[in-house]
Amino acid sequence: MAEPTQDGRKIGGTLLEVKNITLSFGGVKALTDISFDIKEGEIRAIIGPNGAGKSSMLNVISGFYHPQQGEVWFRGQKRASMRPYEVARQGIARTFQNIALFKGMSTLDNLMTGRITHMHKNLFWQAIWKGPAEREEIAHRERVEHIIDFLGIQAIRKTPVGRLPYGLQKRVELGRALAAEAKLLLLDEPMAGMNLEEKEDMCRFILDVNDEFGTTIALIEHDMGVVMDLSDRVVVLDYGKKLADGTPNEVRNDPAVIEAYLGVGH
Amino acid sequence: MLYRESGDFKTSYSADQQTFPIRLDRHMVYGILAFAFLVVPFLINDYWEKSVLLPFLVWAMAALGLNILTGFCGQVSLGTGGFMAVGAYACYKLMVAFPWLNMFVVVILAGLITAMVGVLFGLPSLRIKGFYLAVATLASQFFLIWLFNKVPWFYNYSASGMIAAPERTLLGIPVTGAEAPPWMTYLFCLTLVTVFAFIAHNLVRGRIGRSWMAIRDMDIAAEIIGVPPLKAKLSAFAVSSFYIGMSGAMMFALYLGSAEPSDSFGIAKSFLVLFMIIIGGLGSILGSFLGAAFLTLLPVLLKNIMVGGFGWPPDLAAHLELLLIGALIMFFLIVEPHGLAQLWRVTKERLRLWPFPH
Amino acid sequence: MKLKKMGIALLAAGLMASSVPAMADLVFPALSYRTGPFGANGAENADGYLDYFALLNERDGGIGGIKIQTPECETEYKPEKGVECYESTKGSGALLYQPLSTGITYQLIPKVTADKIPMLTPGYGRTSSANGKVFEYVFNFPANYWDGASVGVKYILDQEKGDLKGKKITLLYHNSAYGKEPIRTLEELSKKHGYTLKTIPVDSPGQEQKSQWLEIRRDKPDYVLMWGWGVMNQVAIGEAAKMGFPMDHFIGIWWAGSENDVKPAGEGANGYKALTFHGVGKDFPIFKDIETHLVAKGKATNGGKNIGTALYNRGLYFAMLAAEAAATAQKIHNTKDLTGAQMRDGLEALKLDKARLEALGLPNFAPEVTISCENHGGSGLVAVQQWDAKAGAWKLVSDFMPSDREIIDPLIKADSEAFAAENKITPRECK
Amino acid sequence: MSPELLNVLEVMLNGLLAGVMYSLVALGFVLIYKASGIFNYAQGVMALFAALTLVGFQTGQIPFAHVINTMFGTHVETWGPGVPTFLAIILTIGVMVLFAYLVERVVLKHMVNQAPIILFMTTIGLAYFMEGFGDLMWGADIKTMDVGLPSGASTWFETTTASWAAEGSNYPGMYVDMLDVSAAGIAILLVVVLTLFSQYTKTGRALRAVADDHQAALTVGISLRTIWVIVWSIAGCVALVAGIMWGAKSGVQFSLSLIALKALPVLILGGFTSIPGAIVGGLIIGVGEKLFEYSIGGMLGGATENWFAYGLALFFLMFRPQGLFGERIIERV
Repeated sequence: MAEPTQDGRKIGGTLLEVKNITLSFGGVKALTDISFDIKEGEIRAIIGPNGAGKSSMLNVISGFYHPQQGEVWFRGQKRASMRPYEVARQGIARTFQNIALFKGMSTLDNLMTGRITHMHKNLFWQAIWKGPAEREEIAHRERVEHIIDFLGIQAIRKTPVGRLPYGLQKRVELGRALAAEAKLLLLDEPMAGMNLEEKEDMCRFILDVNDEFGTTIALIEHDMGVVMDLSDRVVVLDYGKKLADGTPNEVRNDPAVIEAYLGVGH
Repeated sequence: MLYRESGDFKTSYSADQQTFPIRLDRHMVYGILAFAFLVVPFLINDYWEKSVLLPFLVWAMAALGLNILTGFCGQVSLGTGGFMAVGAYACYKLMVAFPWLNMFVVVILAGLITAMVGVLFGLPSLRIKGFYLAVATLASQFFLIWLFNKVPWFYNYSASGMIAAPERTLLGIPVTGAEAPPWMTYLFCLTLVTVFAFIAHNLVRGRIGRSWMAIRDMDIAAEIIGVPPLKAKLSAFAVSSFYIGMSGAMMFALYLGSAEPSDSFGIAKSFLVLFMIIIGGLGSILGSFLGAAFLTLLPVLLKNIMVGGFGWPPDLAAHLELLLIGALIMFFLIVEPHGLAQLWRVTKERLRLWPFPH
Repeated sequence: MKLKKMGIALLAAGLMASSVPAMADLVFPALSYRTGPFGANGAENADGYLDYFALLNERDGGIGGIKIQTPECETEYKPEKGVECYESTKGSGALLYQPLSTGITYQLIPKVTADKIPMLTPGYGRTSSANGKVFEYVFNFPANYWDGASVGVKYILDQEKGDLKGKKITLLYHNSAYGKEPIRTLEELSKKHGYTLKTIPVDSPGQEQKSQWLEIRRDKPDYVLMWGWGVMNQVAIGEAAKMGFPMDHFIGIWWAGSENDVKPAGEGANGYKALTFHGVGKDFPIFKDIETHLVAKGKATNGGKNIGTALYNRGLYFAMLAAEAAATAQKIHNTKDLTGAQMRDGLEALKLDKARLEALGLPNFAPEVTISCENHGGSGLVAVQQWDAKAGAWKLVSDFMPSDREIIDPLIKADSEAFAAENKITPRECK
Repeated sequence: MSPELLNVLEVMLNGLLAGVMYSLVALGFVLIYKASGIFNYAQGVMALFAALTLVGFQTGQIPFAHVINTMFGTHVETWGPGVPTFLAIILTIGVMVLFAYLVERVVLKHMVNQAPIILFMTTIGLAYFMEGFGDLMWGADIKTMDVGLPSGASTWFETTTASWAAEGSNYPGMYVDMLDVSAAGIAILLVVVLTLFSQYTKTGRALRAVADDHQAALTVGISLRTIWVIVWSIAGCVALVAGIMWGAKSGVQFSLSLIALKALPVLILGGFTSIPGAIVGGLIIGVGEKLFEYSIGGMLGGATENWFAYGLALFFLMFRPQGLFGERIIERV
């Protein structure tokens, strides 16, 4: 059932589907009747002008916002209303628009926190440390070190992330999301505020992640060039409504999208 | 030149994750521990025990506990005094009900009981944050003190309302009561504090510690990446109260020998422990010790210098002592807002780079 | 490295207990509290205590020719600090401790017993330590809280011409171990005399007592007894005065009977009564000696500004009891230098009669005191003093009255025996 | 009306008035928190210090007399008969302004942009310092506060309310303390003046701007440091009012600094950032704790007010975690 793309990657069946999501904050509608799906292995972009409801959409998927109407289906099952950490345990990881790293902790600890959903040794073993807890720690440390190598952040392993420059912080945040080894990775403007060089690096990471780990990625991005290059399919939101949904080419030529982005009568 | 990291290579993750990664640190800590365990017991007398060492150990234990909650998990609590009272009263009831029980077991059980109470009073933290939570925890402080005053069962219906620690022995040597030799009470407390300091270190460097720190640094993001806030916060309350309960039990049974709720565990104690961890350093095990040392030893030091050394009238000295402690607190916060532990860390970093600062 | 070592050495030296008086002197450590919420009271008491010993040194050259040392140590009224003070002074040949706080007393009871240094807690401390068979080194004469409660009721009984049937007495108490002390005695007495007792606690510190006083106003009790401390006293007396409660039906324990407690209420406090176990005012010959030997020479503690206050007199009395016991001990053991155990013997043989008080320049200042091996609590004679706001002075309005031994002795026996059982003490035999 | 109902009314009325007294203390906290995000633990000690200074001026005490006497063996206590109350109040306000200036100069200017808990700790250091300093300066004995405010039961109110009760019920009338009533009056005046000040003066607008957004206020050229001095001065004056009121009840003494503990539940109930919140919170706490003590407290053995006040505040927080009038906390990621 997997259909190969031009570059030979495998796109599988539907991983996540949102159906008729409506979300409002005290009368203000942030999302109206949104439906779309994300397929296994693909890179899915969500675009739209400021205030279109993109981040709200990610927050709904992460379980941080609870929509008034609509359903979220994940891996073929309807998701009951759950707390964000339960969503994370199901295998959804994400980054944030404004960096949400744990500033008091080192890079290494931030990444290790990303693996929290996979670590299970209880308080007692943790207190003893020697034995099971240490073995678990080392096992996970190895996987995290792999990600550190992958992102090329070996030198800042022990640096508190609060002291790092912006670009590196973004990279660490990506690393933390990667460490979760999630089925679905949500990236909220991973390239915002970066210079060209940094953007190129970030694009490479995203493609590599998708390639190497086969991770499904949904991302929000403003840089159209990046979006068109990276993504397999794009969904366009405007004022909380879905404008268009399709491959980059389809979306680029959609009159409604052109109107929303460039204004009437250009 | 002596203090350095370079050349101290780690060849395994386990070596990199060890408690004191720098060789010199390691040697220093083991040296201090050896001195504390092997030399001090032969030098100790009543004065050093009751005025310096026991208070330091008891408060260090309490500071460790509060630092877990406030420093590592970011939940400011002013209920410490109340939880210490829970530990003390639990200890008393256990000592009286089970006279044959080993004192280590009694103190640890008292800690466990306090942990349960702590979880109960930690529940509001799921909704209330910051200073609102800090003030809300005062509710537990006032309520617990009131309870221990009001319900005679807690003090076994004694006419005075005081609780007094009966004599208990360990290996045939009294460890509580007036006959307990200073070295015994000292070693008892030192053992507990040392063991639980290492345990605290283990907890904060592993999964649980990271989930606490994640909640502290950014609770929403922590929840979204998979840290259950309920579990993280309540486990912090439980572990923290466990330590504080043990410190309360030690304070009652070994240090003071008798206690009364409002005198010994009043609101002033809650503030004192909070000062200790802020002065010492939030989120630092070493900081808990430094803070406890600073605030228990400094008053004694100032008093001895001013009254004993300069012969000033005690009342002037007492007022001046308050003034100086206040001034020193402000001074240290201006110099290094992140506490004595950070000051120490910065000094070490300088030392490490010396003589080539760049 | 050298600097660091020196620093540590300096630190250790600084923490070391200093002030080691010459062993030949008689040492009476003064554990005082001059700061914190109760500092105003502690200062007056300590001044009296220190001045009396200073007077003995100046006028008589000490006790039996041996100079007296009074190393003062600030306890801040906190148990921990009290213990620290005890430990730092006990090595200097301390003869007697008067910790001035019930909390500290409880910490010290086992310690002084182990160290064989007597402790005297007049009018506070553990009431059942009156039983000398169990509490070998602890004394609480001349009166304790249960004596106070009993005499309070006796005084009311006298006021009401011997009949308390159907009368209402309210106890307003500090919600702590101290405040709860009189409850059992008052309950026993209510059975005997037929009054109704109501107890109303005030939580520490007690700055806000509207609820409590509205309740008293509604109940209209015939008398209010108060076991208060610190700011609670000032507020209670203030509220009572404002509500128009008859002040002469409002009787405080001796720790609610200082000038500090009544002055903030101004005129309104006029007529307020308090229990006491010693005389009030400056109308005693000894104050002339204090004037000539201390104040005139600039040697009075704190410049002598507290001389003559109720608490100053109490401190003076505490010191006098200690000095008399020391003199007695010197006589018994026929030695000038004393040990703690000898001091204990002195206390147990203490006899202060009218003639002796007069010789000390304190005629009729206090009732006679006779202490023995089994009786460490004295006779328990207590009087009532009343505040005269115009004159700004207390005056005694009753004789020193005995407490109801029938009620109190069994209570003391029960409590001290419970203590003995709990701590595995075999009561000693008294010859 | 039945005497029982009147009793309840009396308890509630006195609760309201007690609540105003709590609000007076809470106000000082709110002012400083709003303008600088500092939870000023020293507010209670400031009240004590202001009251001590006022009494010191009134009675003509020499500052540091005890220290001077000890060092030089002199016997100085007073420099004269003291100054009239009104002048003493003005002088005390001057001292509090000077104090605010010094606090900013010596301490706060080094603490810009620190975490709230560090700032909180700094004010605790300040509280220690001022306790010691106040004791050294004015002595630790208990002083009588008298600024000529009316005090005592209102007989008019007593007779009026006595007539409300049914005939023959022998109801003595309700009790209300004139001091509390004047405190309520002063509190209202204070809130009105503060509101007018912040609405209609340039400084007031600057204050509100800073409270709204530090960074933005800085960019339009408001000097944060001047604002801090002003706010601490105002808080000092509020502390003086609280010190006068509470000092009149209990005498001026160390325990005055502990009134901060009665203000904290008021503060969290009303919200740290709201002046009306401080007032309404005070009233709710006052009435709540008094009614609880009256109706249920007795059954539990009494003395429940301290913890009940906190319990009540906690209860409200469960529904509104930012306090009744606090700014809504919006969580975003």
